[in-house]
Amino acid sequence: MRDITVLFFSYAADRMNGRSRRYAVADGTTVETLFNEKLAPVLGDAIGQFRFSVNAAWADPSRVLADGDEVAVIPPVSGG
Amino acid sequence: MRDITVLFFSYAADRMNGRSRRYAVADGTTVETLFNEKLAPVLGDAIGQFRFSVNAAWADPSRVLADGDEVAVIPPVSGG
Amino acid sequence: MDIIRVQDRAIEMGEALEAIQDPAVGGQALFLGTVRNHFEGRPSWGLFYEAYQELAEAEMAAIAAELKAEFGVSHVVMVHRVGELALGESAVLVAVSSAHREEALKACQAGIDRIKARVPIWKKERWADGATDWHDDPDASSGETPL
Amino acid sequence: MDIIRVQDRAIEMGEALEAIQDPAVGGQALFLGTVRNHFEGRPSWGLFYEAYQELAEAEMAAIAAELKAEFGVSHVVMVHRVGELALGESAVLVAVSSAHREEALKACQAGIDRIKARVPIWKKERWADGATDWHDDPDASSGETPL
Repeated sequence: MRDITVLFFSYAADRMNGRSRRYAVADGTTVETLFNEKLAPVLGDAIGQFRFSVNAAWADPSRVLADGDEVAVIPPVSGG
Repeated sequence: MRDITVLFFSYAADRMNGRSRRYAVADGTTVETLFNEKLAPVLGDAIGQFRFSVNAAWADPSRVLADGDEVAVIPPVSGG
Repeated sequence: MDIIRVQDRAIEMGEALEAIQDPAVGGQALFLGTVRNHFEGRPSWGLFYEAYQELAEAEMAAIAAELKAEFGVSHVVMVHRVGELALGESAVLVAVSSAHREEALKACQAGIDRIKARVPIWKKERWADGATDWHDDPDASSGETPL
Repeated sequence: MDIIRVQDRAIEMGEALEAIQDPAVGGQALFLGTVRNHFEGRPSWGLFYEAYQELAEAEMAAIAAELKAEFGVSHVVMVHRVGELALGESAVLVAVSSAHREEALKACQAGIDRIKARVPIWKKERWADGATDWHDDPDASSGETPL
């Protein structure tokens, strides 16, 4: 098992009712699997609505997670 | 006769050896005539090199001068 | 000198002007994004900004490197503010300097465009009627105006 | 508020920022032209600027009116300095504010382009080798570099 921290921002944080959560996932779990299994049911949005980072660097949904990784769920940005 | 003041700037002032000159011109004299008769011989440049203003508003070379007019000879600008 | 920073204190123009100063530079272009009292016709009282600071600063640094490579600008400042902002306060500053003016202006425009498109920062509008909405939320509660 | 001025004292950014401030404004674009230490590869020690002040201010006011009509910007500041300027000093400032950033940036670019093309102001380069040349002079004394 891998211990993963997930960060949420903007309306995703509102829907998750928090800015971070910890999850234990099976070896070989990808960002996409994590999203679909753990997050999508609460967020209610398709994975295509978001971008992702792992350890503060942009990451593809196919990225395999390592123990201790920090994943961020990035809604469409609206800075400026 | 009309009494006309002519202002010079930039390299035109250098060539005229002064920033303004007064000229007495015949009734009906235009900016172009003034330029060709009085200024071109000293400036050494064709009238097409310059723009003109009369009383601080842009003026065509065909403008007929009135007594007391202030004409400016405007070389290509280089501000900024 | 470059400055790339997400901060919760007010943006200072003087710091940016000093950073991009350079004897070889002839043009300095700056863009300041400020909080305005309306959005698409609806009155607003202000904005709340939140950032994923670490990734936001990394992405702004990547954009700054792009501006230097693409436009040949000498110095780049990008500062984005987070937290509660009142009307008229500055949310973002992009400042670049270059030997020539065209490059400085183009780089400044590209800089703010790319910050808005790519940097993980989000804003929540505090509508004058009391409602609030994240600008990016597909289910924004108040549907009178498109977000 | 607009400011349109040819002046012999240093340009102040703070005055411009205050002038273009407006609660309805979301974007402020500024361009600052500064004296640099080279021109087309030739080392320089500074610039001397001269203006036909009355006509220059009238022409800048005409350009400001164009920017409002064409780009819908709210406020326009155009300040040009004259006299002896040292390296790094600012010769010209264009600052505009608008509800949206695109218009502010486009208007700022058009503003400085039109000032350079139309406003009766001239600059004389003080080359590092001691020579001086008006930038517009077709017979500039030193022909090593095209002016």
